[in-house]
Amino acid sequence: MNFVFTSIIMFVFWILLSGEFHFLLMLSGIVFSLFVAYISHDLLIGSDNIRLFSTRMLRFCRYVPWLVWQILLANLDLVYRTLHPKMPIDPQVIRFDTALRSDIGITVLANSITLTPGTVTIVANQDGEFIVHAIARKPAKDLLAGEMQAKVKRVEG
Amino acid sequence: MIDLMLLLFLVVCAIAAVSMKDLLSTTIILGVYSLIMTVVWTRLNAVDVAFTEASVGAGITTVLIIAALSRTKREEEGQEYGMWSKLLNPQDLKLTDKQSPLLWLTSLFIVLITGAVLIYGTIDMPDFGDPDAPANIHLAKRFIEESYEETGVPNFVTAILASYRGYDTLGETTVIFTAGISLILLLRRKSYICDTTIKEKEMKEHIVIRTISRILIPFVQLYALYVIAHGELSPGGGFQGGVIFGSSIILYVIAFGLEEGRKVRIFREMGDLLNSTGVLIYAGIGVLCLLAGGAYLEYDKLPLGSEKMASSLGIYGIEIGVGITVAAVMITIFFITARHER
Amino acid sequence: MFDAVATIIVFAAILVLYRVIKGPTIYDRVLAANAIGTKTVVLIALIGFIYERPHFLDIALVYALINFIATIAILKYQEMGRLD
Amino acid sequence: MVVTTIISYLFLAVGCFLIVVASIGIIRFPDVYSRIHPAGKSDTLGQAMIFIGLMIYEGLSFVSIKLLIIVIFIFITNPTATHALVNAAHAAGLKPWEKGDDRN
Repeated sequence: MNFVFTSIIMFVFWILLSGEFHFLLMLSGIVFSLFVAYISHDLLIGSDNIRLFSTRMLRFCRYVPWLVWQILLANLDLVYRTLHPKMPIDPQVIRFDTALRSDIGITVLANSITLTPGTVTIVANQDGEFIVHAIARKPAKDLLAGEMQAKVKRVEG
Repeated sequence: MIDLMLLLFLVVCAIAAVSMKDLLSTTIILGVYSLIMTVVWTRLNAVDVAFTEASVGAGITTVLIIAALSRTKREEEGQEYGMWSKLLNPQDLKLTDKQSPLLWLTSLFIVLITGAVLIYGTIDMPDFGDPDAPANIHLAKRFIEESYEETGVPNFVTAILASYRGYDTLGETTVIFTAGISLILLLRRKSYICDTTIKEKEMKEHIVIRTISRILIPFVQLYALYVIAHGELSPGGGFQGGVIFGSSIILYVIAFGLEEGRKVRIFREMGDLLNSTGVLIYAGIGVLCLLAGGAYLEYDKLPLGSEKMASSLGIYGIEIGVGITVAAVMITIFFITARHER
Repeated sequence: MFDAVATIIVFAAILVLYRVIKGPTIYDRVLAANAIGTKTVVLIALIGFIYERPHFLDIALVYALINFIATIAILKYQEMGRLD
Repeated sequence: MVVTTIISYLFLAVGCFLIVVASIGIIRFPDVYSRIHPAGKSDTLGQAMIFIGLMIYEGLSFVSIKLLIIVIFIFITNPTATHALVNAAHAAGLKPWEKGDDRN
């Protein structure tokens, strides 16, 4: 089942990359997708089942717009801090625990933290323990307030 | 303007790379050098070369040099050599017996003379991009105008490499194969003990890197195969595709550890076989051409539809052969150099 | 326009080169090298558009993937002293 | 036609600006941990902005799909590389710079 799913994703990726519809290239596309799915089908989906994987993907898509907005805010903040002649930064390291346990959940949260205002993930481990470097006090407080964790938790399900 | 800035960049990089003492820093700077070199190639419109530089120079060379570093020492040892490091750190300027001023001056003299001779040699060369240069009058014209008619391959770099210069490419593939075999003979050892306690700690800490690598690897692999298959239409081909495929396996090993990589991903037993399979496919297609009544590697004599079709399919076949060899040899080299016996 | 953007990005890359050479730690160098990598991806795509040869995008895509692998390799070596 | 070109130039300009700011940040900030912020965020977004600008310029075609693929890859790999970098620095025991320390 994983195998079929992976080969379909791979074939779609092939068509997007290729944009050519010769007989020969389509045939090689099918063969190569099957080959990649054969050697790597346990990688893409991992230990999850497909149902969980696809629902998570859908919920993730709903999470993206909020993330993009946060990324824009992050950059405005950073531009201000970089170009301000006095460079108003006050770095600090914070740690906190989350209820996340799955690989995907932790990865999404870690990368979201890295992309959003004033914070970068230093350590994220399997027990949901995070260490984060914040560039000033306010971003640290915002992160500890926990809005993002709740949203990611909803993605994880 | 851009060209001048890029040139400046390259010169600074080169000087910095020579004057660093920490070899890891030098590796990083060489990676940067290679990045900029790719931009220069694209500026010159040499897409295939740029592609090779991108996949080989910046990516896999860095990884392989680091694998080699992990077997040797990281710091440069012994006396200060080279004047750049002295100019940068004047307090190190201590001349020993070995570096008496006379010796120093002599070597400077020799280098200057050689440089002058080389520059003198270039005076007779045609100007850069001169349309009347001998290389541009006969050969290039024919390749550009007639290669599609003669080989059925739109990308004429691929046409030249695989068809007009088919023997050279066969030679290159064999050289890569030979390098892999030599390394196997020189460095492979049987014993390997894995320290599992480190592995478990790593497993917990590096969860993000692992998850992302896991998701990325299938896409990298499919992309590599796409590059091989589209070598005839767009830049790329067997060589670049093979390197990218090799890098995907290398990424797996770096993220998950060698033991894991060997258990899941075939390559201990299959590796040796695959190393030679590629060359076999390449040479075998040549032999098939002989059997079909043509010369060695004369693809259009293959009994596969029209001449153009046959030629195109033959070239596709050897691209796959090159790809298999390159991928397998890269993986073999990485596995052998990165592995530590304890 | 594309030319101007490309020139500015090369300029930015030269700024970052200072950090690659100066350091002080190896992490600064990796960080700066990575930043130059991202600029290179942009440059290649832009040059592709200047010459109107979209095939250049394949190279940009290779970089987006390969740069990541090299970075991970350097960091793992720095941390563990080995790659296996 | 003209409108899309203007919009795409706008994106290019913003992306360009962000990349330059990121470079300045990488030079100006006091230690690895704070330099990570411009390198991880502004660079990623600046790059994405330029690619989006090119996408708008190109219109809907396989070229812009490829650009989109590049953007997605960048958004996956760049933060991960950033995270790997700070993680390694942290494991090596590098102390973050704090307010009041010397700047250099």
